[in-house]
Amino acid sequence: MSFEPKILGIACNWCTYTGADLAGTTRLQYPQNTRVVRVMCSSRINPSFIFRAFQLGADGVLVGGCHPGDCHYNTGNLYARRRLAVTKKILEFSGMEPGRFRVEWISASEGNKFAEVVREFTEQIRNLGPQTKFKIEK
Amino acid sequence: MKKTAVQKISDLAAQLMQKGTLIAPVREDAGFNFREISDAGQVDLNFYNTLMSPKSAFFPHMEDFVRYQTGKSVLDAVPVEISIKPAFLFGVRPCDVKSFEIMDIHFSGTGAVDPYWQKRREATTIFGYAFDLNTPADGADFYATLGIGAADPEGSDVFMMKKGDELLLKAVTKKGEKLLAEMSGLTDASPEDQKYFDETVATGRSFKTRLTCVEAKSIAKKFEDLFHKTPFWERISDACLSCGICTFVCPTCYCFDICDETLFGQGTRRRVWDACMFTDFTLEASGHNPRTKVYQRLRQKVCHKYSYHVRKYGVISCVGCGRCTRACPVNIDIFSIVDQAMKE
Amino acid sequence: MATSFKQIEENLKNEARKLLEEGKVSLVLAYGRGYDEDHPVPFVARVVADVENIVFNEYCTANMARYLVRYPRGTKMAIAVKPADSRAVVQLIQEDKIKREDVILLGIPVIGMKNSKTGEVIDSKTTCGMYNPVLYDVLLGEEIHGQTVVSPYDVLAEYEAMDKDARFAFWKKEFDKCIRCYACRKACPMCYCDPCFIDQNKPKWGDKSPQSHGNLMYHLTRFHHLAGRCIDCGECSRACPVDIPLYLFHKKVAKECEEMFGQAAGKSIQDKPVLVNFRVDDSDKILE
Amino acid sequence: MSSDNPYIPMPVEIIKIIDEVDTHDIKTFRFTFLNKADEKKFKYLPGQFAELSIYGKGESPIGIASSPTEQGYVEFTVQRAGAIVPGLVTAALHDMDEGAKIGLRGPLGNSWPIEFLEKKNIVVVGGGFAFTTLRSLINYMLYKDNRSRFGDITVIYGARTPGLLLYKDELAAWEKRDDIKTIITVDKGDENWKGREGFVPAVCKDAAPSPKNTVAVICGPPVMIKFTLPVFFELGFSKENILTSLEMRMKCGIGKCGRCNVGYKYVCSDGPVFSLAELEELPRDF
Repeated sequence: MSFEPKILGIACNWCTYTGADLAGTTRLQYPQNTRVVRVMCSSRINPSFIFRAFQLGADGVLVGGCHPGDCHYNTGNLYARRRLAVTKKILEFSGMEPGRFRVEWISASEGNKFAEVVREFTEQIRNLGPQTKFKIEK
Repeated sequence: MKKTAVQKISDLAAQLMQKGTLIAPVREDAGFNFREISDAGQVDLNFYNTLMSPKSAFFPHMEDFVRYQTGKSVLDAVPVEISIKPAFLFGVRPCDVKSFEIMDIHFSGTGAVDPYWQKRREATTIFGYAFDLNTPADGADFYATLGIGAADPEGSDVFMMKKGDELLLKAVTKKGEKLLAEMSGLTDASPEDQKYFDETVATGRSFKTRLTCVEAKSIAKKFEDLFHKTPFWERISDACLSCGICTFVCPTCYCFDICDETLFGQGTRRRVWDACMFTDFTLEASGHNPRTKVYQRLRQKVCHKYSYHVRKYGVISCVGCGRCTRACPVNIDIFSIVDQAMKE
Repeated sequence: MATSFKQIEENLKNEARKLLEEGKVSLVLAYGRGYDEDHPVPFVARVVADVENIVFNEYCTANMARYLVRYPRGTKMAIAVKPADSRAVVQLIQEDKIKREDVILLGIPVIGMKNSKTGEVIDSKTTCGMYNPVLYDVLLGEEIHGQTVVSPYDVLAEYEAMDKDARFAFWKKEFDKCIRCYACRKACPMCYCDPCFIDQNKPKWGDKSPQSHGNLMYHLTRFHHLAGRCIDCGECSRACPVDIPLYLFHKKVAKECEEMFGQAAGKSIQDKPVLVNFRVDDSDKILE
Repeated sequence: MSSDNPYIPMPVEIIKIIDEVDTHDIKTFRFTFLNKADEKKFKYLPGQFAELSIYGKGESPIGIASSPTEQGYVEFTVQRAGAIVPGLVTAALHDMDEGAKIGLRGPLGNSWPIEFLEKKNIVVVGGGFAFTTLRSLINYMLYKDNRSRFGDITVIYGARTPGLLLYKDELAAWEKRDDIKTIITVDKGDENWKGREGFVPAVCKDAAPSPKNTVAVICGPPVMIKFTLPVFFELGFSKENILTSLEMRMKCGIGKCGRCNVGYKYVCSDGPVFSLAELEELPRDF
């Protein structure tokens, strides 16, 4: 059986999630491997969510937020940028493949970019294969 | 009495593994530990004492009670069978053997019987192992203070000691006798060996660890009187970090938590070691917590071992193995606390 | 030439005595005698008579900054600080857990401290490797200069060079040893959360039982929480009864933070912790 | 289910839920046993408690609110915890409907000392939510075959507001009976409240029960206990004749897990009922 990656998408309410909506309403085609969870701001993402997602079997985690400077709460994504950068380093040093975690700034008008990023990321995860390191064996 | 060459303990281990589960000391990164043996060659008797106590043979860090599925009825929950194979706990120091007797009183001797402890205890044959009397005791040990000899065979089923390159094995109980009779590859000990054994047991009784003798009842009373002397406890606990090391390495600490842990819809109710040093140990759902301060928790620990346990069960809940002292990140020594208390 | 431990002990006693006599502080956080010479314990001198019990020797490794947050706000305290400890105090001031004016730092320049459990000399491999405190009010010995300065991050090279699978295997083996005694968080001067995330039951971040997944969650999240705050004293690793080299991970995170945000933890009380701060011109490159 | 393992709960079904108070955070749950054998085994006395056990959430020690004289069911009055610490079990229980099945472990602990209470006058003093095992005791004593075993019964029960009084129907029924003296009070009444206003200690002082051959059974919030005890001392009650029930965090309920000790006593197995004389022997660690 071919490997279908399971990807957790965490999207901020104001930009990326709306961008994803736009991708949908403009009928852009993109892979269905990403399950999107909406949060109010990318800075609301607790790094533990990401560790937990990998533990529960996500093959990749994609975080989407507003472009720096465009945060609905002015500075949320600027904090998130630093925080998620650290998350990435921690994942990397623990031995996780760096490509499995990605942060992208996607605005509400960038439906195209959302579809593009998802397509690209899904392909990347597909190439990396199933994530087994953090995944808890049933 | 039987004997074998120390070199050949892996033969002995292999035979025991045929009969059941063998739990014996193995060398690990941070020190020796009792582990279930999968390869007879792992057994290593060249240790002073283990980092973690052997209590985990009867009272494992994690014990599953019930398995269930989320969303299913309580009627579908399945209790985990207590299927216990014969086990051999190999190379236990006399002070640790004593700890089993103390734990017996609590788990199966009074009140409700803990089936897990009891069944494991019944299924296990204990091979006690004398301390080496030719090297002085570790500075942290104080078992002699509590009246435990360095080569006390009581409580073991078979008691072992080294004599040069040889390992003497003496059956202490019927169970041990039967087992030794079934073992092959052991030779009969000579009368000299017998003499050596008896002498070592006797010498072990006067073997010195630090500090002098104290009497359980007077310590217990002292701590009762000291309970409300908060400045004393504050001073004692100034250094305490209130981590759980001392309780986890302790052979007589039995506190546990019962937790429900669920993953992928599969749940397990299990008990897990807990520590009275943790803040949330006594935190009630109402938000009330009788022991929020470090000194209150350390007081609980010390008083429990040296006072409450004496009052409730008649014995001090400490065997002087020195593990807590050796493991403490800030070098707190429980017996120094007792010492200071007696001087108060 | 470094001041001898004996001399430092003498200076520490004198300073503590003076401060208590003058009533400038209500307690002095220092070291006292343990059950033997090689096992000193953290000690709090509250009255002048206590001062006699103060000791200082090569085994006084405990980070006394750990105890600062235990006392009510506004308590005037003096604290004996080695280099890493002084950084912890600075970091606590940055995080507003204590006020600068409430603490008097008795700085101790050190070289050749030893781990009381293993006897090993403690250097930049397991700590920040600094010789002099970054902040002090009184210095109890001469500053140490002229020693070869080794980057505390040098020790990482071997692990960074590892293949990621091997590195994961390494960490998995280490974390699997964890018995969840929480000595690491309790020994850590920066771990002051109450309750700690791992103790929460709603949301429940990790299981209480010592299994791989809960251990991984606990340690990774703890590393994250200490990102840009860990002052590299190495206490967590020395406290660990099963010898998990936590310091390696903390060092790696500290190194990355320093590279990404240009600031090391606990160096100046004017700084803001890097993760509660940002610059509009932080580069997106850090996310790559 | 294995019956000799004290850690394994018995299955029970909720057959009735009563919303007790106007804040809707205290409900009484009535359970029946799904295995008849368990019901026979579940022999209890007023004052005992049991662990309500919900797989996936945990266990909660709760006092038994029904009286053993009530056949075919057991009742527990449970407050939804969570103001400070998230109470997983109580929250899950409150979200359940009649017909739901959970686990039950017990009966646990000692009980109100029935033999000691026999032939004596009883003053029952309760405050707020801590009235549950007292209700069990009162109903036990009022039971037709039992009433003659006890002397005069006086109940003094207070709550913050009328809406927070538990077991309102039963209180009304007791007030009508002449073999029990019932005094209900609230800290502050509302427009419909026609009863007494005032704090429990003051009401006790007014009622002034005679200490002669009388036992006071007191349960309530710490602040109520603190001010009520002096009243009873003043009235001349001895410490042996004042009983109360303690609360501690519990897990196993059978004296094994080591967390509910007060001094050398475990509240779960040596308690929860203690006389004031017994409590004074113990360190104040609760």
